Amino acid sequence: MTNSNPPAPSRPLRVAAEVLENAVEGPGNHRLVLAIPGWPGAEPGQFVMLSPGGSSEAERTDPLLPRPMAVYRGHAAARGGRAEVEFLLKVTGRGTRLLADLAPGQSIRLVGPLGSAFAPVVPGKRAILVGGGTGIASLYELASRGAADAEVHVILGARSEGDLMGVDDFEALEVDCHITTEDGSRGRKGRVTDALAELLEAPGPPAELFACGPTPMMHACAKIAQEQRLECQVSLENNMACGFGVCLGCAVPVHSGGYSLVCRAGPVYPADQVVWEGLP
Amino acid sequence: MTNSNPPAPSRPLRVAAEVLENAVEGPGNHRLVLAIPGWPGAEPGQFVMLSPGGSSEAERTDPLLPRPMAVYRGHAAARGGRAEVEFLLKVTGRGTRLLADLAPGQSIRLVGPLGSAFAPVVPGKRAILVGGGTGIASLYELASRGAADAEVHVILGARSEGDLMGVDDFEALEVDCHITTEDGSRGRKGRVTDALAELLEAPGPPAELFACGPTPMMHACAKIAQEQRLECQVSLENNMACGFGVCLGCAVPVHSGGYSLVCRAGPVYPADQVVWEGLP
Amino acid sequence: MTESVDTRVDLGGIALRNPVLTASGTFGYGTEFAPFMDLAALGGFVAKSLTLEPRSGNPPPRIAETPSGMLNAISIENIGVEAFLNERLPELPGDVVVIASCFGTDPGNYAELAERLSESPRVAGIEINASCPHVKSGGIEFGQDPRLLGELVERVRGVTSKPLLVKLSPNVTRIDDMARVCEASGADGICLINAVQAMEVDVESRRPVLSNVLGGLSGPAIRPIALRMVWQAAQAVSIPICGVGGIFTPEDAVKFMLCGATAVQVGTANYLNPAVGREVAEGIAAYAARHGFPRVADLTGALRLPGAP
Amino acid sequence: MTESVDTRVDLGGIALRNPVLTASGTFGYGTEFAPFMDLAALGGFVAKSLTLEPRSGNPPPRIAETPSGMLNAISIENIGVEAFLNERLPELPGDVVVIASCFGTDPGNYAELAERLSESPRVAGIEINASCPHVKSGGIEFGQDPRLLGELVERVRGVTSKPLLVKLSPNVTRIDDMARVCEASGADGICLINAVQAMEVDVESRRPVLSNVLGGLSGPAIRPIALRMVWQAAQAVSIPICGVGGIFTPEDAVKFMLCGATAVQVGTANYLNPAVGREVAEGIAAYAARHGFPRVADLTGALRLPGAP
Ligand SMILES: Cc1cc2nc3c(=O)[nH]c(=O)nc-3n(C[C@H](O)[C@H](O)[C@H](O)COP(=O)(O)OP(=O)(O)OC[C@H]3O[C@@H](n4cnc5c(N)ncnc54)[C@H](O)[C@@H]3O)c2cc1C
Ligand SMILES: Cc1cc2nc3c(=O)[nH]c(=O)nc-3n(C[C@H](O)[C@H](O)[C@H](O)COP(=O)(O)OP(=O)(O)OC[C@H]3O[C@@H](n4cnc5c(N)ncnc54)[C@H](O)[C@@H]3O)c2cc1C
Ligand SMILES: Cc1cc2nc3c(=O)[nH]c(=O)nc-3n(C[C@H](O)[C@H](O)[C@H](O)COP(=O)(O)O)c2cc1C
Ligand SMILES: Cc1cc2nc3c(=O)[nH]c(=O)nc-3n(C[C@H](O)[C@H](O)[C@H](O)COP(=O)(O)O)c2cc1C
Ligand code: FES
Ligand code: FES
Repeated sequence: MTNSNPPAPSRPLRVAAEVLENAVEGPGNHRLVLAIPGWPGAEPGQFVMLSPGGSSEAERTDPLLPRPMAVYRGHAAARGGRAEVEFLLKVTGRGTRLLADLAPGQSIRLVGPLGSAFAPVVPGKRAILVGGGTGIASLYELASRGAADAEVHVILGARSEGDLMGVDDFEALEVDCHITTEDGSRGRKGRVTDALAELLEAPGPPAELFACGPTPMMHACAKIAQEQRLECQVSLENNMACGFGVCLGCAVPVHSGGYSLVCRAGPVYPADQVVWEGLP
Repeated sequence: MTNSNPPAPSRPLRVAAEVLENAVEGPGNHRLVLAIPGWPGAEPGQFVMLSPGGSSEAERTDPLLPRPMAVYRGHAAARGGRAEVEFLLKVTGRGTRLLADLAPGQSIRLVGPLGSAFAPVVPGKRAILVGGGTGIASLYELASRGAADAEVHVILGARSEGDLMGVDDFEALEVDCHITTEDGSRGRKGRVTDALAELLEAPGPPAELFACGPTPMMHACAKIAQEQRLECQVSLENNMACGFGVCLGCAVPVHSGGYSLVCRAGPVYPADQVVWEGLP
Repeated sequence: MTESVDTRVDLGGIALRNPVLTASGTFGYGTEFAPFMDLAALGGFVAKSLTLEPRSGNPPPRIAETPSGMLNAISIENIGVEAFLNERLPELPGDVVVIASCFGTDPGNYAELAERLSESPRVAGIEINASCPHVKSGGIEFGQDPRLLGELVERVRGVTSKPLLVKLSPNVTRIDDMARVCEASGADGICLINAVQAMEVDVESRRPVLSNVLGGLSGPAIRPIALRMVWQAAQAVSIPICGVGGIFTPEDAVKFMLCGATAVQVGTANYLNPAVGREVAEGIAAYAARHGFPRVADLTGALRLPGAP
Repeated sequence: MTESVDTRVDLGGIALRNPVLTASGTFGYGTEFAPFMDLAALGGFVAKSLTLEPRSGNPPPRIAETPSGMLNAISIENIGVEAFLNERLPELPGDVVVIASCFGTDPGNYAELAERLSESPRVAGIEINASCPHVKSGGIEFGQDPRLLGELVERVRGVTSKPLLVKLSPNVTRIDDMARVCEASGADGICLINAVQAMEVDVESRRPVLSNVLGGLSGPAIRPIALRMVWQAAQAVSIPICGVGGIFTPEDAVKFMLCGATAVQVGTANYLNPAVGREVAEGIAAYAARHGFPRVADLTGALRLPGAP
């Protein structure tokens, strides 16, 4: 049960990016557009590390660590030969608060692209993409690129309508979109896994899963995939200090023995490689 | 040789102030206008402590300490019953950089008014006000209020033209203004003490001095006052952590024995009370 | 909801209306804070450390800023015990709980001070400062040598029946050993930590920024160190612990209580926000209410260790 | 101007082209940084601490953020000495100075490791990690007990003629005593400090944030503590000192050199800026040039004490 290999990762860079736009998208979500000099492009599922301080600002050492953010959408080189790259971020603490406060024209330190990518959708299969909360951001490029090759279904879920991200963008793609919220404020009331179970019951070509979201949700998707013997790739959201494999802070236990680094071997894993039991 | 007593200080408050304006004034100087709810007014020479973080921003603990800033100019209650208070600040490090970056509408934590005030000018005397660098900001209210009662001369000095603050405001008052810069880029080339010595040679009523600026400059003014047996009040710019007399961090040695707290007994002292030798 | 929470705690025989004290050296003699808050909103406060005679401290510069912290080398500048008893204590409202902090150069000084302070009914308890990180003799030596510390505590214990707290230095290899010595020598509680010995240099002048060269580091930077030491001390002794070090918010205080502290002291934060003590006290009660603890005292030691449910 | 400054230093027999190393555990095995900078721009680097056998470390969570700092409890996860020698070292360009760090549970382990490492001509020096703050046995015990430390250093000294550095723990009462023991036991230099033992709690779950409960605090928060310890150690010994702890900028590094360090190690800063080591090295040279020091080695100990001109 192995997927086709993910594409070879680009060499990451460390660079000061310029904020082009930073727009509020519903309560607590922001769409951040950066101009990144020398950006080599990213594969679906890859991420960058963003330093909340900004780089033009006087040096402040708190909060200290950069924050991992999925590359939501890349655009062809546009202004001044620099790539434009889009991020969707949810304000969950101090770091993301500061990222949300960045104004156009300010600059910010970035390292990336980092991590492994989703293996591409397999033509002829039903690709089911399941995104929960901030995990939604990791799936857009996959949905967008996959739509040409396969039947793509997307399930986007969050606690409440205001926590959803990027729904309009997904709906503008040629894919089948399902929305769930735990409080029923938008789409179907319930969890993404409820919608997933239903979708899997419908007749169609064999399904493969691509999931990104909080660990308990990834675990739930992995279980469904195991029960139904489906290929399933999950993308994990662990705490990270470096993002490029040297602090060893982002470890996750794997069946092949010991720990794997989510920032380097991951964030995307075949779901059956991860030892789910006891994960925080 | 005692001056008339300074007015009794107002009870300080701790409050979130709103930024009304924050305009660049020459390279590295900013004019910050705050709306302060419940502001009791300040006497010439008093200051506030401003917390660089802003209060709406996510809590950051670096830089940690609030910064002392002289009340430059108070306005009668204007918008919404809150007092408008003006500050002139020079960007010298991380804290002032963050203060300079505050945008209108943001809020900032403030404690004040704090410290002792200049004793008022004595009618019939020549009041000579000497301000160096950021010290200029402490003298405007004194010049403005004193102009009605006495012959007021103001000497404002800085390293270079761009470092001068508030010159136009002083020139708009009914006072005699002298400008010095060390590089001669504006006004007379040299130090404020050169201009002071010259002014003191000119005939006129007995002079009294009011000085604010870096410690070496205060020491130089104190020496001139002692030699010529003039009353002299100096305002000191020590490092401060609290501003209201509890950290004991701002101590300056005094002739009456031990140390005096610049934030509480000062920042204004009769020049002959301070033990100048060996001060950093 | 918050109103229904019982906020009272007992710190080694000192009855506090809530678990928040303000720390010695950061709250003056109390009256300095009257413009900013009702002092009775605090559990109480620890006054600036006192010596037998007034003391004038180190020459400037005495303070510096560091990442998320500050350095100080004040060196126990204080008005002396007599002025404290005769001039400052009477100015304080009767419902304010005052703990006096003692500093000396030998056990005899400390005992004499404690004896004098014990005569005042306004002194609710005595804190031995065995840990000032930047005074050349006294203080830290006691806090770093278990034998000296034991002698000191026993000596002071012998002269006072007031609740006796010992403030420990973090500049030791094993804080649990120091805590055990205090318990065995008759202390009613321990407070930790004092500032961490540290240093800062100005690269332009190439000089230490403090006239004293060494100073004490305080503020949020040291909070994780303080929390660790409180947890280690709580494993070692059964007398109550007062947690100190970098507490700025109610959540910070709750962390110390979960790790085993009965009460906390707020220090450096008072300089930034003179009403922080009250805000922390209110926030702890709100936390207790939100998490279903009928008494804030139930937070003490309520940490769930890995593997525990 | 900068070009004319001689940046070379000698760290206990290790010839470095500039005084900036990167710290063990923060620079992987070196190759991870190749996309971001020419590794030869550094004085050298200290590889992740090695054990005789590969080791897989603590379960997650292993890291947390604190004010101006981070906590970690990785527990010396590493590929083992053989994989290091056979797979990683050969990948590194020949002009990169590599220092190997050893970790063990008894002096025998350490000596065996050092012996094996000494066989490689690519290992420029050996650093004994006597100070890991969160491994349950080994490491920190050696760094906290002068007798054990002395035994350990003597034992390793006996098996290697490579330059031998000892990395000290800050979790001690007197760092000067530990420095003296290293000197007396034959170390060629000492590195300090390792992370400070610390703890963090999540108030919502009421659990320690690290699976290991205790962790090591690193980053700018600890810099003033590290600087103090380097200064105290420099007063105590005449072997060279490598300053570590919270160095993020060239000015930070200069502070350590002024206090007596011959070289420095940059740690946590690598995570935020993988090219920081090169930037610090360039900045030190620029500082030396600006302040009229023909050799950066002249910065070592150039602190002006109060009273001095
Ligand atoms: C590969 C990857 C891709 C991600 N993509 C996105 C995205 O596109 N959009 C988005 O909004 N969020 C994304 N996240 C989650 C995002 O990184 C966290 O929400 C963010 O780091 C929280 O920082 P904070 O300061 O706001 O919160 P705080 O809780 O204050 O952060 C405290 C500490 O915890 C860490 N932390 C807390 N939560 C997380 C988390 N879920 N994952 C990683 N570290 C955490 C932070 O790095 C920090 O060190 C992604 C995470 C990963 C690992
Ligand atoms: C009573 C008083 C009134 C003042 N009025 C004004 C004013 O009206 N306008 C103005 O521009 N400046 C004024 N200053 C000086 C101003 O407070 C400092 O320039 C400012 O604190 C520097 O902070 P920073 O973070 O930018 O610099 P940094 O050098 O990065 O600050 C580092 C530390 O040093 C302290 N510090 C550095 N320089 C000074 C200094 N000169 N005085 C006090 N603390 C210092 C800071 O508080 C901080 O803790 C006044 C100072 C005092 C004491
Ligand atoms: C300026 C200053 C002066 C202090 N003076 C004393 C003192 O006199 N006695 C004492 O026991 N602790 C003193 N301390 C230590 C504090 O009480 C407290 O233990 C330490 O600062 C850690 O707490 P914090 O991080 O909340 O400030 C002082 C701290 C500071 C910052
Ligand atoms: C995630 C992490 C892992 C570390 N691993 C090691 C190690 O394996 N061996 C070692 O001697 N020090 C290790 N350290 C300590 C660092 O080398 C350094 O001594 C410490 O972090 C202080 O420096 P800094 O503040 O610049 O990071 C580690 C530090 C961190 C943050
Ligand atoms: S985040 Fe540092 S190794 Fe993965
Ligand atoms: S600044 Fe704290 S006492 Fe003066």
